[in-house]
Amino acid sequence: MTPVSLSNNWPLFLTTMIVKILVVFVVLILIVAYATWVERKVIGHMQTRLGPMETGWHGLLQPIADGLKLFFKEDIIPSQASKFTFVLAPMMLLVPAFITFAVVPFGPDIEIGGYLVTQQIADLNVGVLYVLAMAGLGAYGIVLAGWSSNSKYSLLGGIRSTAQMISYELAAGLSIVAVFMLAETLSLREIVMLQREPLWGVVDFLPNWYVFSQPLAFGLFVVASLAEINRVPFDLPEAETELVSGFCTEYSSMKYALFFMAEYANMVVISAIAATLFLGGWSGPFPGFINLLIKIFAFMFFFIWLRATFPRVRYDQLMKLGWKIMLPLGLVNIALTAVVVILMQ
Amino acid sequence: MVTVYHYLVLSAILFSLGTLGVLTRRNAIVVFMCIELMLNAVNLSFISLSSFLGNVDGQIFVFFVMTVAAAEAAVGLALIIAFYRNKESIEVDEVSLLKW
Amino acid sequence: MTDHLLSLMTFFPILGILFLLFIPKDNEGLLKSFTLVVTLVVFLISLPLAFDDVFKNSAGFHYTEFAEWISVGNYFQMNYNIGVDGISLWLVVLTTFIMPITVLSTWNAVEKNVKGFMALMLLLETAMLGAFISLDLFLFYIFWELMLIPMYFMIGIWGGGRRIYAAVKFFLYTAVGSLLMLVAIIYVYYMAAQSGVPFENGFSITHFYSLNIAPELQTWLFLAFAFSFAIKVPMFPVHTWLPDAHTEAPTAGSVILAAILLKMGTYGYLRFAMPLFPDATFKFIPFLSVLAVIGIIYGALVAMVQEDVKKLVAYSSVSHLGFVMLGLFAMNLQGFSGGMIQMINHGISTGALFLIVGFIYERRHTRLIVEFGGLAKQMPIFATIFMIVTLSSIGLPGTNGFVGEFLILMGAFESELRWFAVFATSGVIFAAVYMLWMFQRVMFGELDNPANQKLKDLNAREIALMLPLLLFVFWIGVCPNTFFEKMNPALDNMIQQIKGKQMAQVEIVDTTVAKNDYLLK
Amino acid sequence: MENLVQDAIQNVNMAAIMPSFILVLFGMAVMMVTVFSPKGKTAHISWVSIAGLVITAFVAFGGWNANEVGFHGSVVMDNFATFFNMTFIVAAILTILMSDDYIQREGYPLGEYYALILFTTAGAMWMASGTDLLTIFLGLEVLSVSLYVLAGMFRNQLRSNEAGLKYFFLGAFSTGFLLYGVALLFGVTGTTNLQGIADAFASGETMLDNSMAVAGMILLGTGFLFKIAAAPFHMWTPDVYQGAPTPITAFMSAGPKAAAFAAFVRVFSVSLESMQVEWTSMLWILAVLTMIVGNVIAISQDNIKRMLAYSSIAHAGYAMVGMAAANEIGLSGILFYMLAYTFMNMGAFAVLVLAGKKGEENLTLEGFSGFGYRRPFLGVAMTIFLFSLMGIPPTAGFAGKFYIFAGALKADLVWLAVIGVLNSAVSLYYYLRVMVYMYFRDPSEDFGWVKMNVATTASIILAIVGVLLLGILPGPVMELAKLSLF
Amino acid sequence: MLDSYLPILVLIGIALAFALGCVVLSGLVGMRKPGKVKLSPYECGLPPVGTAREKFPIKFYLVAVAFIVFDLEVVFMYPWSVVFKKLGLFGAATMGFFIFVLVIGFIYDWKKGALEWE
Repeated sequence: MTPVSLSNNWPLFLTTMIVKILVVFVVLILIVAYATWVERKVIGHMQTRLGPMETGWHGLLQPIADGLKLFFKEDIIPSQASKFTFVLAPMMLLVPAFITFAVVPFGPDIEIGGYLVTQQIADLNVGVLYVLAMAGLGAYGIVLAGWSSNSKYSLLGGIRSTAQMISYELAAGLSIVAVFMLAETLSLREIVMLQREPLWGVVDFLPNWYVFSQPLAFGLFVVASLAEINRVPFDLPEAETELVSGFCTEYSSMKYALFFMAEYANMVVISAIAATLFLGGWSGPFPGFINLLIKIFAFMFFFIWLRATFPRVRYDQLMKLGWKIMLPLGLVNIALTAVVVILMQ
Repeated sequence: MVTVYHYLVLSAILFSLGTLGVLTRRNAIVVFMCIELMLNAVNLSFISLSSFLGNVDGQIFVFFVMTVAAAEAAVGLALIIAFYRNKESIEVDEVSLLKW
Repeated sequence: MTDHLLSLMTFFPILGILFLLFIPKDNEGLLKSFTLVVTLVVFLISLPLAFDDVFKNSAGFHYTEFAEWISVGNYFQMNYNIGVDGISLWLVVLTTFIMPITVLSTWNAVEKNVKGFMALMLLLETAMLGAFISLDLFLFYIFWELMLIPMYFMIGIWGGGRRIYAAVKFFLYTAVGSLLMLVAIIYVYYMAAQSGVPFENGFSITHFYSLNIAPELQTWLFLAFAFSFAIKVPMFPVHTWLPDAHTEAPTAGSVILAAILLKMGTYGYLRFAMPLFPDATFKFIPFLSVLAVIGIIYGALVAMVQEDVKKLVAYSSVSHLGFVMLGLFAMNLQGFSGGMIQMINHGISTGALFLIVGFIYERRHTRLIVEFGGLAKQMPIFATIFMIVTLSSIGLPGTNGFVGEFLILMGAFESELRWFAVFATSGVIFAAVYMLWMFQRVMFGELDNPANQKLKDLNAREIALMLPLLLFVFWIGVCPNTFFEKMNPALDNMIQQIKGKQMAQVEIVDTTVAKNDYLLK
Repeated sequence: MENLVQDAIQNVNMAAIMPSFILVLFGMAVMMVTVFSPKGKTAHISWVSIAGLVITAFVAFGGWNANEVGFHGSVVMDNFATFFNMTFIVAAILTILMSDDYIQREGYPLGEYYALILFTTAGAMWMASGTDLLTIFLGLEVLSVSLYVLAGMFRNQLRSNEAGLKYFFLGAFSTGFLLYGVALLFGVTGTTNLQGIADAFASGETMLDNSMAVAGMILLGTGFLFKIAAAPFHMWTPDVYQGAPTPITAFMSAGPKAAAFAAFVRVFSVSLESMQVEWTSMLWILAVLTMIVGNVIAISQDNIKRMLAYSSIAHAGYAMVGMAAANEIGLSGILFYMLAYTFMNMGAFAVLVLAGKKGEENLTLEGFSGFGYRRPFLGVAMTIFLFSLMGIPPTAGFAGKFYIFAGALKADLVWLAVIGVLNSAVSLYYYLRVMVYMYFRDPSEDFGWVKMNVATTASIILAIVGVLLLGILPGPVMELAKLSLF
Repeated sequence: MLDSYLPILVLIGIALAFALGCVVLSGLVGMRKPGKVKLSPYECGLPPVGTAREKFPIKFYLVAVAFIVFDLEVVFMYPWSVVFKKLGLFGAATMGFFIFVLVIGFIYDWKKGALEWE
């Protein structure tokens, strides 16, 4: 018998949904927590240090310790800060980061008791638009944080990062248009499906990952997303040395922790998206989600590596790159894709 | 069940709120946001109508309305800023060099 | 030549303006003499009309020209449709005749911006001639409005102390009236179209004459026309712009105003208002005649108490025009021809009076009667001329004024207006009183005012420009037939038309009512 | 899907939008020229724009009797559109001619200025040729948004800022109403195509109840009335007109107003035919109101620019008379009137451009004392334009008014016509006042007038020619206007 | 419809709950000894000068405007990109002109120096 969609059976639908969500959420938080640890270790070793060693074996409990410490710290809200937005800001940053994950497929559809269960929290037909929307929301968190805490550093940091985010959001948005021109869909699930076929339908020893057909788009997307989540080398908003960590100068205790989490969550998310759009998502030798995790970790390692390697760019360089190089490149890429596709037909 | 009329009533309410805002508020930015509210109320009714009539013209219209709204936003903010730079205020009451 | 005579005559001044523009503005002598030449040429062109005997025995229009002007599909069509008959003939000639004289009179009067003044004079001449000769209501309206512009500037720029007030008042009064007339014109046009007047005839009045319009409609349309013309005449309640305009305008301006522009009003009644809407005319004759008589007496009385000679003359023309109107409302040949001839008389004698006032004003820069006295000794020629003109304006037998007023009163007595005539006659007496009193105060008595003692008498130019006027004073006075024989056929025909149509109306009124109800909706 | 594409391809028909298309291309070209040419040089840019307009004029005139329908019947290039296109082009050319020296003098030599004028014109063309509420809306917005900027062009003049800001706020506000009306009509008829709407009403197969249609009509009308500055939606006009740069004021009073009328006429007489009784009676009242408001308030103005602003309200009122008549003569009368008004009003503003001095001073009546003697040519020109605005023959203004009122009388709106002429009688007063100052007052002390310059003078001469030609020989153009009805 | 968006709603709920939870709880258990100096904004240890809510360079605003416009153009590209292959050459040409206009605007921005910093 052919499997039927879950939506005909609400109780089951709800249960599976809750399960999926909880699993994803917990995994995400774990990754985020240990990403911090990994980062410190990796950078440590790259700088021939050891990194955290005290708490637990090789400082394995370090994240927990940090978390607890921050948890019990005094929560300072500066006078003349506008309280509501001040409290709201970190959540505005964190929540989008988490929920973006909802549209990322982490495995093939499986059949449970005759019902079709998608390994994806929500399969939106406009998944990518959803992703972009969430990414856009992130900007609010930062600008609000910067504005509300009534400190010059915060304000400057906030505004800077907003300008930076929107600039690169543009580049990112443009770069992936090319992908959809090939995939003819906005649903991440279908995009993954399409990437499982042989490359261009002919080369059968390679999967049809879009990184092969759209290298330029891939590069643009990765760089743009790096800038969008303010990672090194684009981490000007929280530039410790010049802006005393920008928009989160005035934050302390758990709120500060939220910003921190958000940054790493964002890393995970864009790794996942990049993997899904360009590297065939969950497709690969192992069971679905393992492939995805591997790709995500690879990306994360790459980001950490960058941080250890690159100096911070100047702001004018940053904007120049975003507007004068990546935007035109994105347009050119679209034009090229169009031409090629037309010629192929 | 939610019918098209509910949407229309909602958009009518939003539209009237926007109109009221334009007529009563004094802060240029707020007035401007009220205008945007009016436009989006219209968009709402467009979308609900086009799904009710089952033809996409309405949604296409919304596309253009959004674009136009963005263009207006850009121009409008530019004007407001130019005014602010000369006047150090964005109260529309201050827009009074010429008899209003 | 003759078939485009009227066009040539009408637009020659415009041609003159084009040349005028190239004359340096400081060379005043040349400007003035050039304008004089132009106006004289126009006069010469118009002479064939005066000597053409065709008018003696035909009432129709002659020298007609017709050209399609504006034609918009089945919406409306205006034609360049001109011609003269016995009625307009003499007014045209009067115009061309007065213009050179006025130009001559400006020799010393106008100093500033001569170029502009002369251009306006010529423009004005074109407008006036055009208004007299146009047989297409729309064309007439164009010229009618066009007359305002130069007059407005003449008064406003070259006028006296309160010139701005006078100019604006003049413009507003006349324009308001004519705007209402415009609506009426268009409305009549549509009715003509409804009742099957062929489209390509446009606004031709000859076709409009034959319209049968429901009386109640006529009332409104007639009022629109009559109001506009009444302002121009001017009739009693709406005359107030005239004294201001006259007193403030420069001499040339007042002469033209008195001699020709005012005739536009009376001419309008005769040519348009009355024949187009006979029923309404007859309905309003009593009312309008009352106004006319009031005009006569009121004008005379006010004239009597004037300190200012020019004002006096101005009010006297209110009174005189009252006579003309009365003659027209008499609705019989005597009345009509009297009215017509009186128009010309008034043109000549009042024009002459304004010129005379101009002379002494140029010499003394005042017009107050008290300032003068005993001028007769100082300037005998002036005195004689002034005397003659005064008498003609009073209507002494042997002068032109007598013929006109006599015929008018006769006509009025014969018509049902005889009681009005009785009152009107008093106007004649008043006229004698105020004119002679004024004359006596100015010319006789002893020459006490030192300023008057070194007044120079008229010079050659001034005499030259007065003589033609005097000539006509006596010509019309002695053998008016020269004029009557050419105007009477047309007038007679006009009367028949009005009366006859009014009779006809009575029968067909019920049929027309239906049609016009449709028109009214 | 494929056949959809084929369908789309067949329905493109660029010929239907060619004039505006060329104009937009030129606009972009001007932008490029601007950024690639040295700062502060705009003369050559203005000539490029004029060249563009002239070419467009030829192309547009090719559209006469072409009746090109394009883009699934959402754009049509018929005589109606062509006639209005010509009006817009005339307006734009006059504006550009009178602009260059002016913006140099006021210290804003910006090439964008010309690009924006071209875009505005293109928008106006879309409004005139749009047969779908969507295209009309797009045209309206292209036009308005460019105009907002133009009105606020002089960044550091508070007056200009305010003008821009007010125009923007009220413009956007009115757009809201317009859109809401469109939405309701869409809801009722299920289409935004004008003909489609008409058919839906005719066949009576309307989705929602008709009260909504009436509401939609009123809202739509409100939107348009805002744009044509009809009372009671005229409040923005005087301020914006006074504050905006003079050439732009001239342009606003001619081009966009004509465009708004074009769309107004097309929408109401094509798609809302079935409700003609309602909207004509509404327009009757509004026309009277507009004429009275415009004329009466204009009397009390002593800034000529502001006075002309109110007078333009009044003139909108006259044109609405033609609309209220809603018969052939009245509607084609609007076309003719708009062209005539373009000539006379822009001419008057062109004179103002040369009359004022830097910073727009001495546009007051006092400043005009003896103007006619100091600047004889300008004085005569101004006189001609004022007489035309009054409606005194033989000028374009008279011909236009005649046409309009003839329409009103044809429709037996006698009283409307009478009120109309009485209004123009009132208007005589304030126009005469200008002349009184120009000629009857002695020259006041020298104001350091702006020097004459070729381009502006050319625009004035053009306007004079137009006014007199349309006044003395209006026949042919009237015929064209007649043929321009759909 | 619902079954694709309900999960997201739930997820949002959970994420919010988590974030709020962290903040609130830590607020409860965390010590608090507020002091004037402690609550004053940080300016390298010196007493803060003036307000922080002051004007900032117009540049950022320019970027924002440019973003609004370009982002909307991108919005137009998404629907197009999905059906691009079906539209074929026609669609490509159309979008080609679209992008051409966009590029004109971009060049204009560039030459006008809206994208310059420092």
